[in-house]
Amino acid sequence: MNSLPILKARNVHKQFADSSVLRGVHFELQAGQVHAVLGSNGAGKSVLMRIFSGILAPDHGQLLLDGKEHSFDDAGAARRAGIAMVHQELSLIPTMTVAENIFLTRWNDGWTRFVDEAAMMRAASALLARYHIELDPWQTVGALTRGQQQLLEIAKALSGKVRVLILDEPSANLTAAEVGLLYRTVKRLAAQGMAIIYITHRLRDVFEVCDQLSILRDGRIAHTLPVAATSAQAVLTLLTAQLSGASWPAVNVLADDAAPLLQLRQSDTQQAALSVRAGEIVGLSGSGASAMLEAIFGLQALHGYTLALSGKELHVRHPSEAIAHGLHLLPGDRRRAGLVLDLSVSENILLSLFDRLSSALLIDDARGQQIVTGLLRRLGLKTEDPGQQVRLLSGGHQQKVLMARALSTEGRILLLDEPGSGMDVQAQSVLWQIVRNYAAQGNAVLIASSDYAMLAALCDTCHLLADDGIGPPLAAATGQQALLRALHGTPCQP
Amino acid sequence: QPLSRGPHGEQPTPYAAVVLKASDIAALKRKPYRAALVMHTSSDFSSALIAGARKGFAELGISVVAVTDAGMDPQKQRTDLETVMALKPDLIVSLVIDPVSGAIAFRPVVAAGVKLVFISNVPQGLVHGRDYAGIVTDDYLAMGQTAADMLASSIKGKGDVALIYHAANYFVTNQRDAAVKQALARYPGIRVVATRGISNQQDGEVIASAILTQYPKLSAIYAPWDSIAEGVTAAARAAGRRDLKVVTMDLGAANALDMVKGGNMAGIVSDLPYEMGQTVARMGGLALLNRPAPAFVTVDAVRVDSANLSTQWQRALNRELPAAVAQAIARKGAR
Amino acid sequence: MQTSTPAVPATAQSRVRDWRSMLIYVVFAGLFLLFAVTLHERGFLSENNLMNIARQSAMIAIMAVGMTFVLSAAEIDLSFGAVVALAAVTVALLLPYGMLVAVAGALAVGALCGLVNGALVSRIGIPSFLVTLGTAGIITGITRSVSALQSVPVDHEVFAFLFGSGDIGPVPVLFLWMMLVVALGHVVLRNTAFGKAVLASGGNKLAATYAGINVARVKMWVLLINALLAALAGILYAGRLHSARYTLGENDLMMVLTAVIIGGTHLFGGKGSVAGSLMGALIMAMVNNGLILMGLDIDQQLILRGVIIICAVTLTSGRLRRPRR
Amino acid sequence: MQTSTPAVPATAQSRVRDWRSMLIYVVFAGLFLLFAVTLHERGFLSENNLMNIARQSAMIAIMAVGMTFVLSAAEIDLSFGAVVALAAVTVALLLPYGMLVAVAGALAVGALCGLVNGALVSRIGIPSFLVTLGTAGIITGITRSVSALQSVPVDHEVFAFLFGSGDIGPVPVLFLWMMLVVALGHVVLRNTAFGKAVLASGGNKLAATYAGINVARVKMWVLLINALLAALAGILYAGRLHSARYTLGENDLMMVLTAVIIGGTHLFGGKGSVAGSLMGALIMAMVNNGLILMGLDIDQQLILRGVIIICAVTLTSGRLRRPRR
Ligand SMILES: Nc1ncnc2c1ncn2[C@@H]1O[C@H](COP(=O)(O)OP(=O)(O)OP(=O)(O)O)[C@@H](O)[C@H]1O
Ligand SMILES: Nc1ncnc2c1ncn2[C@@H]1O[C@H](COP(=O)(O)OP(=O)(O)OP(=O)(O)O)[C@@H](O)[C@H]1O
Ligand SMILES: [Mg+2]
Ligand SMILES: [Mg+2]
Repeated sequence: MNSLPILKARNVHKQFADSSVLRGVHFELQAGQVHAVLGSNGAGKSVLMRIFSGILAPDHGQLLLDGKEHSFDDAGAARRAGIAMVHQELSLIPTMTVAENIFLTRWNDGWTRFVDEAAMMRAASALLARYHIELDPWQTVGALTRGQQQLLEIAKALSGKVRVLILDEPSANLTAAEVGLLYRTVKRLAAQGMAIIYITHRLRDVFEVCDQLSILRDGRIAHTLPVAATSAQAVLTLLTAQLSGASWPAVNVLADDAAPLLQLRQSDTQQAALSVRAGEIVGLSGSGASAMLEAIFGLQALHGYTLALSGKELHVRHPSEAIAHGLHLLPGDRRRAGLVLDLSVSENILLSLFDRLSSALLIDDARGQQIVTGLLRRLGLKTEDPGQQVRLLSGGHQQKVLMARALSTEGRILLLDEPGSGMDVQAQSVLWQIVRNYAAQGNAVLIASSDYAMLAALCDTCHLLADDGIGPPLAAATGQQALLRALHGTPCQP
Repeated sequence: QPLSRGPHGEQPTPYAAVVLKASDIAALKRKPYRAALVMHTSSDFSSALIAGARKGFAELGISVVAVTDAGMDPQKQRTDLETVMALKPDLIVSLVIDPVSGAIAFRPVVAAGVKLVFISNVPQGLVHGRDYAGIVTDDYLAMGQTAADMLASSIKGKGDVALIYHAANYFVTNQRDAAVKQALARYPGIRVVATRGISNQQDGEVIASAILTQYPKLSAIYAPWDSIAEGVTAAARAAGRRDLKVVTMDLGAANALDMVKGGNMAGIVSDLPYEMGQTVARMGGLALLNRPAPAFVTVDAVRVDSANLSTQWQRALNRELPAAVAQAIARKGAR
Repeated sequence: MQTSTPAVPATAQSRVRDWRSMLIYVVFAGLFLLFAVTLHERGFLSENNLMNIARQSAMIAIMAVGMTFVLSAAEIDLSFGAVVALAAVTVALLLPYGMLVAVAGALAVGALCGLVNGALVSRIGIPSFLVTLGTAGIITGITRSVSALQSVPVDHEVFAFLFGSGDIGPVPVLFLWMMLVVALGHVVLRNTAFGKAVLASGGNKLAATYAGINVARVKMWVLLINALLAALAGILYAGRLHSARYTLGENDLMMVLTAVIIGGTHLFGGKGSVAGSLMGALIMAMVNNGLILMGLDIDQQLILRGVIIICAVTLTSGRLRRPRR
Repeated sequence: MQTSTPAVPATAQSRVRDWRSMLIYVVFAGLFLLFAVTLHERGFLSENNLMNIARQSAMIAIMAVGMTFVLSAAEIDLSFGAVVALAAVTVALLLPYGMLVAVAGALAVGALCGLVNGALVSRIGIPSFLVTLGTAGIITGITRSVSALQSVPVDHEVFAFLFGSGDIGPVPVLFLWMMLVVALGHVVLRNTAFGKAVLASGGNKLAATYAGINVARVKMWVLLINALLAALAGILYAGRLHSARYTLGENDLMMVLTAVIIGGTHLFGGKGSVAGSLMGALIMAMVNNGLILMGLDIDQQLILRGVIIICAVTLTSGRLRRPRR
């Protein structure tokens, strides 16, 4: 590049225990550039970013800001140098208000300084307004949706004076509208000369907003090239993602007379608003999709609808009942609702299965391990030690752990909330394959996602969810072409 | 003249009557006897007693191998006892918190032939002479009565009084409190308008304040021991009741000072913990020599007022009056 | 459909929040009325008695302020009762050398304890429960041996007046101390960057660290502050009782924790309210006072106090913990 | 391709993990050696004294097992000392009507307490700290009044033998009880679905719910189990002391919490080890025993115990909490 890079990494190494994650990363970031960083799950993207933002210290190698060498001894230092990061796992204080979270970084300096609540609220609303984020500064963060929290994280990152903005998979589980907002914001910031690192697994993001892309592999930056000079296909090859060419088993919806495995009926007029037959994959999109899945799964009241499984109406009061009826839910919020970080990978996978695994009273560990290894292989996650803490897994790997749990109970109905979030291209194609086969075995899948394209590619039917309830079924295109296009994220109309 | 009677009605023997002949002392010094003190808790009282005992044992060439504090917990006291037994002592001195469970706890000790001297009371079922050498105690009945008398005289024999009593199962305090109540009954002019239990010595002020608001015409309060009395006088100060009289047990510097400066503290009844300690040692000596020892030995209950304070203080605790108190007395003398 | 409402709209939100945190005042008022009605001819409402309650809540409140900071930061301090006693004994022993020396000395001792706790927790990273349990033993041991288990008299009118015994007009000095500490604490926790840092560290340690908040330093400071307030409490005890002894504060821990938690501070951090703790202290003091005025014996007092606590918190925090969503 | 980039390889990871949880045994061994060397001519190693330590740790361990479950589920139970006393008094009072009646009665009483705690915590959702603080007062009040503060004698050889006093050969029955309870507890927490549910609920309540675990029921059960074990402890106290009184268990709470937390269980839930708690209990008992054998006076004992605790945990949990970097 011509001009002097704002941020430059030279030969950065990082090792945990005896697995070396980064083995000599060289990286350059220009002002006004939106630089996509791609790479498979566990490649070390987040670790590298945590090093840039002063949270982790590199084992060796240098960071240069404007050509001058820097080493940050904590996040505060990096922040003061103008590096702000939006973490993959959201890092907000649930008990504090939106405004208090936005200014979180301010609370460290000048402890004796007074906080003028009113001014803070004003500044917060101003900031939110500037980036068109509709949030009430007074609101307690605990009550926000995942998407809102994601946007809040970005606002928080932008609260100070920022020269380098690091976004670690910001588009994961945002609604289409929110993604649009994200794109516009990023473009605007770049235009104002801010340097942005944008980590993602959605090629669509890359082609929408990024002008440079780097691929992290084997602990090094394998390729760096301008986005303009490449194509989705090319990038896929660079990622060496072998998208399984195997065509999906034909959608084999069972004879209509068989009652749908899962059905939502208008509670007033017993009309079916949504039904999933054996072998079907149904998509659900729009605000409240996640809430709808949770309601079906017995986590909250199901307003306006009644649930019928294989024709039998029933009222699910608790997930345990739902699971007993053969349902399982892959939650949309990995950290908050999904993982028990203190437990190991295999414990997290088997969490819903333990009481069934108990021969006599004791857990049959051998069988447990079999199941775990089986599921992990199916999902293409070979962590050599299922006994390690799930906390230490990369975001995408953690997502696979949750998918494994959802499959573990071998129920006939899967409720998936943004199942692909955080998974790399390869992993996603594996995932869709799994979902397909699962359905093909005569099971039912209901997917809530804001990624229309993916839905269109994967589902037999889709429903849009609006304030007036569940919309009519839309027949959706299927087949690998659509799926690939979906993965590229190029919009595809049913 | 001691008033208290032993657990089996034994006649009290004054502590001065417990003596060792020079020959006995020599005999004791010849052997390396080991003694252990298994106490109930720690307080100014118990440390004065322990000091006395250490002194006494030293004079007899008996070494003290362990001192334990059960924190008023019989179960802890039992484990303490078990632990101490590992040191193979020849003599154990103990203030038994709970005579009922004590009965079992001390069975193996007796079986092991370890000599026993008890303070204040004795585990159920143990027989004097066979199982244990004797009891040394403060004359709790006398203490109670003396307290009552001081209370009465401080208010000229007439008026409303309140009693705060130790609302816990603890022999010594229970005996003392009961004695106070009985003795007061013999004063026609005195009405006990309130009796309030206390289970935690920090609550002295809270309870006293409440009593004072409820009985504004109250003229005196009895507090079961010094730390509580400090709370009571604080409450009196807060309520602006300079005229209220307070009487308590056990010498404590703060109360003594208040008394000298003519505050609310009208009088203090004390036992002689240091003497108790030394007596315990002599009893132990007799026991180790297989001499008959008196079953029930008492130390005097002394009536302490500002006049005799310094002498009695020295006598009870075997240490100088705290400087602050001494100065206060001097100032008073000057005036 | 409405399950989906992204998040309760602003106003509602805040309203809910306020309404919740208001409950503690309601409970206080309710209990006050209860006692006022049942005990008025037993002198509950007498000016004297209200003064008693004020005075007794003052001590609890002062200690509760420190504990509010500690719990808000998701730490705990079991050693502060021990610090109370040590500071009291120190001030009493040093008074002969002058009031300032004595007070300064006691505060210094408190600060030292706080620093030791803080260092062990934040530098070596031992759970504060174990650290403060250990230091509690050490400090108590020291107090017992410097005071030889004796009560140390306080013979200094000015000191006694300023620290606990005096009244200015009808107002006990103690009450002023409480007002000062509570006001300060309230402002610091609510309206300073430090306060926010405390709540952030307690609410989500990782997030706080990512935001560049020096969590270790925060923990250090809350333990220091708590120890200093414990020392102040010890000084006030000495001034009030005109004496100091090693047993002071030994039973205050539970009382204070209860006051703080009833006041709406979370035992596991992230949420704390000094005003709430004040309410908690007032409630505890009022209940103790009321139960004694009723003339109940200890057993009945214990039972009734338990019942009252449970009823009170059923109201204040009852549904709060209902499995979210 | 490396979709499968091995998350930190097995070996390393687990080695680290094991090494950590091993430390508690190292500490135990270290202390034991220390005492063995310094105190051997004071009878520390005498078979009798080792029996003492075994017997004394037994009571702590039994109570610690229950508390391990409670803390693992991110709850706390301040009432269990009170339950100990109530159960002890109950069994002693009922013995005249036969041993079975008495034991059953005491356990029933314990179960009742546990159910009340559980219901208030899981149904109404009051923080267990406040619930159990309240019930502790209520239960103690009841115990005091049913026993009229008197200690109730236990005069029943068989009962006394079976519950706490007897020895089978050289082995104290108490020790067998401990072994039974600890073994059971260990297996249940580690190798049953319930155990996993407890840890999950304590680690991340919401995630546990999503995984189909009935968190409310879990909390109910841990409090019930703890109360039952407290009742058992009370029964054993009664058998061991041949009497029961209202003060039993009053000083055990801190001791037990310490044992459990030293053992590596997290105060805030998610992590728990019964074996660790057993080690903790042994360490506490051994230290008490050793300090007395040293012939130290009480102040020195307090100080030294504090120092030992801090040193011990510096080793075991020292670096665990160091800001990950
Ligand atoms: N603190 C840690 N201790 C041990 N291993 C770690 C730690 N943090 C990360 N790792 C390991 O480093 C590797 C890279 O993790 P990282 O989170 O950077 O992957 P990533 O590229 O962000 O993947 P994803 O796309 O899934 O987020 C993973 O194998 C992870 O297990
Ligand atoms: N055997 C005894 N003879 C005379 N007085 C005693 C005896 N044992 C204790 N006392 C005194 O009786 C009072 C109550 O004793 P107790 O040990 O119950 O007090 P406590 O509540 O434990 O407080 P402390 O911490 O001072 O022991 C104390 O003043 C104590 O000094
Ligand atoms: Mg990542
Ligand atoms: Mg005591």
